[in-house]
Amino acid sequence: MNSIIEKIGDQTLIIRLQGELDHHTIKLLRKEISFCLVTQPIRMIVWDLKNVSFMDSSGIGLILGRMREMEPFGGQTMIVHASPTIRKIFQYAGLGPYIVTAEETLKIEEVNK
Amino acid sequence: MNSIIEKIGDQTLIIRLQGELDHHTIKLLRKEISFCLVTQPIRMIVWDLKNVSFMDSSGIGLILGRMREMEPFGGQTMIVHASPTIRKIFQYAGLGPYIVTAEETLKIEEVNK
Amino acid sequence: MNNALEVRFPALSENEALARLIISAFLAPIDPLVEELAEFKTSLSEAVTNAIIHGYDESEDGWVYVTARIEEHTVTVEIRDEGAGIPDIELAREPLYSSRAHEERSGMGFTIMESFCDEVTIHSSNGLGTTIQLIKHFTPTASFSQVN
Amino acid sequence: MNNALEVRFPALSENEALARLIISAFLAPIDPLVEELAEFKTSLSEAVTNAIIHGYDESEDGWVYVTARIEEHTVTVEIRDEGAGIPDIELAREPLYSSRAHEERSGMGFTIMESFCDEVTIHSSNGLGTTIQLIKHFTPTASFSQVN
Ligand SMILES: Nc1ncnc2c1ncn2[C@@H]1O[C@H](COP(=O)(O)OP(=O)(O)O)[C@@H](O)[C@H]1O
Ligand SMILES: Nc1ncnc2c1ncn2[C@@H]1O[C@H](COP(=O)(O)OP(=O)(O)O)[C@@H](O)[C@H]1O
Repeated sequence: MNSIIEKIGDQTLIIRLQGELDHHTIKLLRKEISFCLVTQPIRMIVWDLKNVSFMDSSGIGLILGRMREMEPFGGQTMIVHASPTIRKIFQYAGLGPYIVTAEETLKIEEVNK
Repeated sequence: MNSIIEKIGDQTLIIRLQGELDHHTIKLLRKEISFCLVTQPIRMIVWDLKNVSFMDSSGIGLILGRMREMEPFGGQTMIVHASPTIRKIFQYAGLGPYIVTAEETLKIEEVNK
Repeated sequence: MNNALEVRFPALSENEALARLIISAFLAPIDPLVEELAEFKTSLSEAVTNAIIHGYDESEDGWVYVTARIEEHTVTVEIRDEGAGIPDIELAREPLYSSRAHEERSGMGFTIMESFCDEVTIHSSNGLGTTIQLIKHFTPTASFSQVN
Repeated sequence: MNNALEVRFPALSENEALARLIISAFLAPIDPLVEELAEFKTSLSEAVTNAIIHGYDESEDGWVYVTARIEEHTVTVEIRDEGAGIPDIELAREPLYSSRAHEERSGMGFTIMESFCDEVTIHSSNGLGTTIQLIKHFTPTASFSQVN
């Protein structure tokens, strides 16, 4: 798993997750992202799951944990390219509202061009 | 495993083996090839292993068995595109002389064009 | 298609991925639908992770036992540990409840297993360990029916 | 990198491929060289196939046991059956000897194991079963050393 953390402007992180996300593979990743959040005034995280082949509830913990860390600054969360199974997992955990659909993602990508 | 048995002219079979060759996957294949040998005057079999991802000693049994079936007609055997590991297996079993190297295979393919 | 498999491995978090790979290989012959396989792998991953973290606190002296059975298109998998046990099963089943919320466990493991499987049974006794049984009826696919 | 895995499955010929897949998944973390992995998988396949055919005559009531251990870059795998046993081990080891030549077994199984592994040990007793131990020292690769 070699996820890519990209910074857009001052306040936005795009995190392109890679491979299988479970309790084991998330350990290192969590530290890396938390470090960014502590050292920089991040107000928005976009989680891009396009290259995620597997995710269990450890992924929910990762995202909820970062939402909590951004809370003091009113940070926002967006989840894009979640597979059908992963979308269900987010929905069970109440993260449904943060999932951005394919059409919405397309529009955002066009704006960013 | 969906191996392809191709007939060239009256007397030659090109057998393009596919996938993993073990005791389990060879069972059906053996019947099919033996049927060709019994019903037709085959004098040459070319075993093409380009798409074989695995082979154990069951593969030796398959080839030796067909050599035996062709013996009455003085049938010939050629093995092409064997991986390094598979080449070793054939050599241990004394089938080294039937392995055709990459350069030889190229020449044969050119003649057949 | 009937088959069975019994596996055990030490409580190392690396083995969460190994368990998923083994079960995927075991289920390949029934040619499961992509989404049904993904859901079942997720359920297995939850139970195996729980055994490793909650059961054994990631001590590699502990063994995690996984047994799997295919009967036609019904798959039964049991995940067992000889670890801490679950003191209150009712509470454990509640969505968002986790005894390790401070470690960013989400408390969604059992909810996911129950949503993605047809049956989930929990047996546990304090200090002796936990057994989770997952049952899922897979949709017979075209190539599956061909073979049978 | 140390890890262990114990597996058992019924003596069905479909499970020859399953055993190879499981061992490949188990060895993935040491990032073996392609050819060393291919050679080890072949050796395992020989021993598992022998247990299924010679040990149990493909009766699915029999269980084949595979245990595997990684210690640094040394891999030890044991393949065990509780089947027929080998009456004459000396003879069995001989290249081209097979008690089932009529079924197109080539008699090269043990020769292949001995060529592809660093150590091969055979224990067998008539009517009680057979255990084959395979040991191979894998070449540490770049990405393996990184992790360690
Ligand atoms: N194998 C187990 N051994 C001991 N306790 C367990 C086990 N599995 C689950 N539990 C308990 O049940 C709780 C809920 O489990 P779960 O819904 O998977 O959430 P999570 O793993 O995110 O904490 C856990 O927090 C833990 O206290
Ligand atoms: N697990 C086993 N149980 C009983 N007999 C065995 C077992 N493994 C090997 N043998 C005996 O040893 C012989 C040689 O084995 P091998 O070299 O693998 O050749 P092959 O499997 O092609 O017959 C077999 O023919 C069989 O008689």
